[in-house]
Amino acid sequence: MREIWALARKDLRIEARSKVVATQIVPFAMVILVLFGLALDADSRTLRDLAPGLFWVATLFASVLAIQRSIAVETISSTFEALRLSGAPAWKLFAGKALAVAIQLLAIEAVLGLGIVVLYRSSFQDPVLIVTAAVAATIAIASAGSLYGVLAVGMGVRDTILPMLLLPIMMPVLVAATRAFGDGLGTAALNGWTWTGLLGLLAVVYATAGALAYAVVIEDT
Amino acid sequence: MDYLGYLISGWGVVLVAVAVYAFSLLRRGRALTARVPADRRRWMTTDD
Amino acid sequence: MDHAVDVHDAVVLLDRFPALAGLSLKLRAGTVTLVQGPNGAGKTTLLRMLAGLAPLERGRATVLGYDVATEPRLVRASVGLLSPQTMLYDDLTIAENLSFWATLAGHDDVDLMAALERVSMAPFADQQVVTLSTGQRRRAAIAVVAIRRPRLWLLDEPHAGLDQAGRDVVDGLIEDAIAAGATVVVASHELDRVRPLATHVATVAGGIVHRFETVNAGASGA
Amino acid sequence: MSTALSRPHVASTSSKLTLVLGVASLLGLAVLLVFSFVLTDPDQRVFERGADLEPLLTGQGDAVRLLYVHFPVAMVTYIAFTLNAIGSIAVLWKKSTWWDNTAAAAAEVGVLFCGLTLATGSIWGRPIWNTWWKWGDVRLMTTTILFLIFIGYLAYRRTMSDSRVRAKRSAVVGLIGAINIPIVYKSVDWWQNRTLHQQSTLRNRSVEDLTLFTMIFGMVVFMAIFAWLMVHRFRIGWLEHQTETVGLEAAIIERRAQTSAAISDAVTDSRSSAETGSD
Repeated sequence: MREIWALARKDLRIEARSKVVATQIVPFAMVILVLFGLALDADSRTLRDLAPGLFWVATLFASVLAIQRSIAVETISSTFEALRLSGAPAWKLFAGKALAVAIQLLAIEAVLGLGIVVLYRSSFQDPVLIVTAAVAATIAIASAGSLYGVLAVGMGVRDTILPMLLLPIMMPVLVAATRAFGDGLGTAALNGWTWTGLLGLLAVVYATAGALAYAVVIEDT
Repeated sequence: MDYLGYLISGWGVVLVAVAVYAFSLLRRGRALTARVPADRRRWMTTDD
Repeated sequence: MDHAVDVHDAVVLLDRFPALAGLSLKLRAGTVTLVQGPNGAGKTTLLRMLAGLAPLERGRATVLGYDVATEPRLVRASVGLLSPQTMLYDDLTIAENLSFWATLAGHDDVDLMAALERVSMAPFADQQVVTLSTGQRRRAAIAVVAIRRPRLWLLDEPHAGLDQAGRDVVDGLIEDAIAAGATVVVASHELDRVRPLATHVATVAGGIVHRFETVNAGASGA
Repeated sequence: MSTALSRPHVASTSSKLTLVLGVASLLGLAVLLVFSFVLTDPDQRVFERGADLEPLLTGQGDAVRLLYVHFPVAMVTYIAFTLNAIGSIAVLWKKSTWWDNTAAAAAEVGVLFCGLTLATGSIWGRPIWNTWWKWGDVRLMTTTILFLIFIGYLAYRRTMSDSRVRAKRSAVVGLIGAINIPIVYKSVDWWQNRTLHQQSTLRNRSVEDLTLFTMIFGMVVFMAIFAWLMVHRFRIGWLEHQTETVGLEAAIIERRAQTSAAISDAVTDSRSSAETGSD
C-alpha cells in the first residue's frame, strides 16, 4: 500500500507545483461548458435539462488531457523506465497512477459542478446521489484512462491515439453517469441509484482490468 | 417491387464493398508474395 | 551462481534495427567490466537488455540467476541502471525524489542523507531538481541508484557531464560497489578513467562483443 | 475475384482452398440473390396488437429483402469480433503469432462488415422506421460502439512496428473492447428500455419457411465469403511477418559484417571521444 500512496502523492505534489491541471485543464473544461452554452443558443431551461450530459461530456474531454498529463509526467525525464525498473508490482503502479488521476478528475468535476450551477442554473437536489455517482464514474474513467494512457506510451508518436481508444469505451460510463445526474439534478424522472450501481460495476470492471493489464506494458521486456 | 432504390443501395453497398476489399486483399497479397522467398510461403502453418 | 551475467547469442531490436546482433557475454560475480566501442555499437542497448528493459528477439540471457525473458521483474529489482537520462522528477526536491524511489524499491529504511553525503549533494537536498545544474542532477541520479543497493551496477557513461570532483564521486561509488561484492558493468568512452578499476574489458562493435580481455585481474574482489 | 482465382500459377495468397471457397461464395451469392429477389414473397403478414408482438401492424413488404443481406452481414460481424477476442486471449496466454495474425485479420474484416451492418440497417430503417438512425435502439447503439472501438483498435495496431509489443498490447485493447460489448448492450437497454428491432423474427411462427431458409442460406453464403476474406487477410499478415523476419536476417548479417570495419576506427574513435569527454 505504501507504494500506491507514494506514487499518488508524488503525482499530486508535482501538480501542486506545476499547476498544469489547475491552470490548463480546469479552464479548458470550463471553456467547454461556455462553448456548449453558446453553440446550443438555448434558453436556460434547455441548458438546465441538458446539464447532466454536458457535464459528463466536458469531464470526459478534460479526462483525456488529465491522462495525457499523467503520462507526460513520467515521460519527460524517462521516469517511466525508472518505474519499470523499480521492481514494484505492476498493479501497484497502476493503482497509484490511477488514484492520482481520479483525485484530480474529482477536483475538475467539482469546478464543473459549480459551473453548471452558475451557467446552466442546475440545482443539486440529491447531493449524496451526485457525489456517489461522480466518485464511481471517476474511478471508472481514471482506471480505463490510466490503462489506455500507458498503452499509448512508448516508441513512436502515439499520443493522438488516446482519445480514439478511450472515448468509445467510455460510452456506458457516459450514459450511466448522465442518467444518475439526471435524477440527482432533478431533470429526469428515473431512479439514479440503479445507474449509480452500474457505475460501481463499471468502476470495478475497469479497475480490475487495468490492474491485470498494466503488467502487459510494465512487466513486458 | 416496392422500395427498389433502398434494395439496390442496400445490396449494392455490401456487394461493392466486399468486392473492393477482396480485390485489395489480392493486390496486397500479390505485392507481398513477391518479397518473400518461396520456401517461406507455406500456407496455414504456425511458426512459434 | 557462477556468473552474474550470462548472455548467449542475444539479438535485441530497436524497432527493426538489430542493435544487438547475436551478442554473447559472460561475467563473473564481483568483476568490473568496461564496455567500450564506437557510438552505435550497442553499448547502451546491452546495458538496457541486462536491466530487463529491452526484449530479446533471439538468444537467452540470465542476470544474477534470473532469466531476462521470463523473470524481468526480478532482474529489474536487483540491478541499478544509471542511464544518460537522470530519471528524476523536475518539480520535486532531491530529497523527495530519493525518498520516492526508495519507497518504490521497498527500501524505506535507507539513510537518504548519508546517500546524498556520499555524492556531496546533502546541501541541496531540499532544492527542486529544476533549479540544479546538469552535474548536480547526475550526482543525485547516482544517489538514486546507490540507495537501491543493486547487486549488478549498470553504468551508462557515468562520467559524462561531470566535473573533476563529480568523476571522483563516480569512481568512489564504483569502489563502494566492488567492496560490497556487487558486479559492475561500465559503458564508457573515458577509458583512462575506468581502466584502472576494471578487471575486464569488452569491446563491442556492430552489435556483438568483438573482443573480451582480462586486465588487472588482481583488482577483482578488492 | 474469379480472374485471380483462376490463375493460381501467379504468386499470390490464393490456393486450392481459397479457389474452392471463392467459387462456392460466388455461386452461393448468385443463388442467394435469386432467392432474395425472386423466389421469396414480400412480407405481407398482418399482425394483431399484442403484448408479445411488434407494434407493427403490417409486414415490411419488399423491404424484407434487405434483411436477407443485413442479417448475414451482422452475423459475420459478431463472429469476426468473437474470433478477435479468442485470438486476443490466446496471444496473452501463449504469445502466439498465429493467433495475433488471426485477431488482426478478424478485426479488419469485422470492421468492414460492421460498417456494412450499420449501412444496410440504416437503409432498411429509412422506409420501415421512417428514419436512417434511431438513438436508443439497443442493437444499433451497441453495433455503433463496437464499430468505433474496433476502428480505434485497427488504428492502434498501426502505431506499433515491433510485432511482439503490438501483439500483446493490441490483445489488451481488443479484449477490453470485447468486455465492453455486453455492458454497452445492457446500458442502452436500460437507457431507453425499448427497441425497434425485430424481436426474435426467427422464432416467430408466422415467418414463412422460404423466408427462414433464405435467411439461413444467406448466413452460410456470407460465412463462406468471410472465410475467403479471412484466409487471404491471414496470409497477408503471415507474409508481412515473413518479410520482417527475412529483413531481420539480412539486417543482422549486415550489422555483424560492420564489426571488423567498425573496430579499426573504434579505437581511434573512442580515444578522440574520451578527449572531448562527451558521448
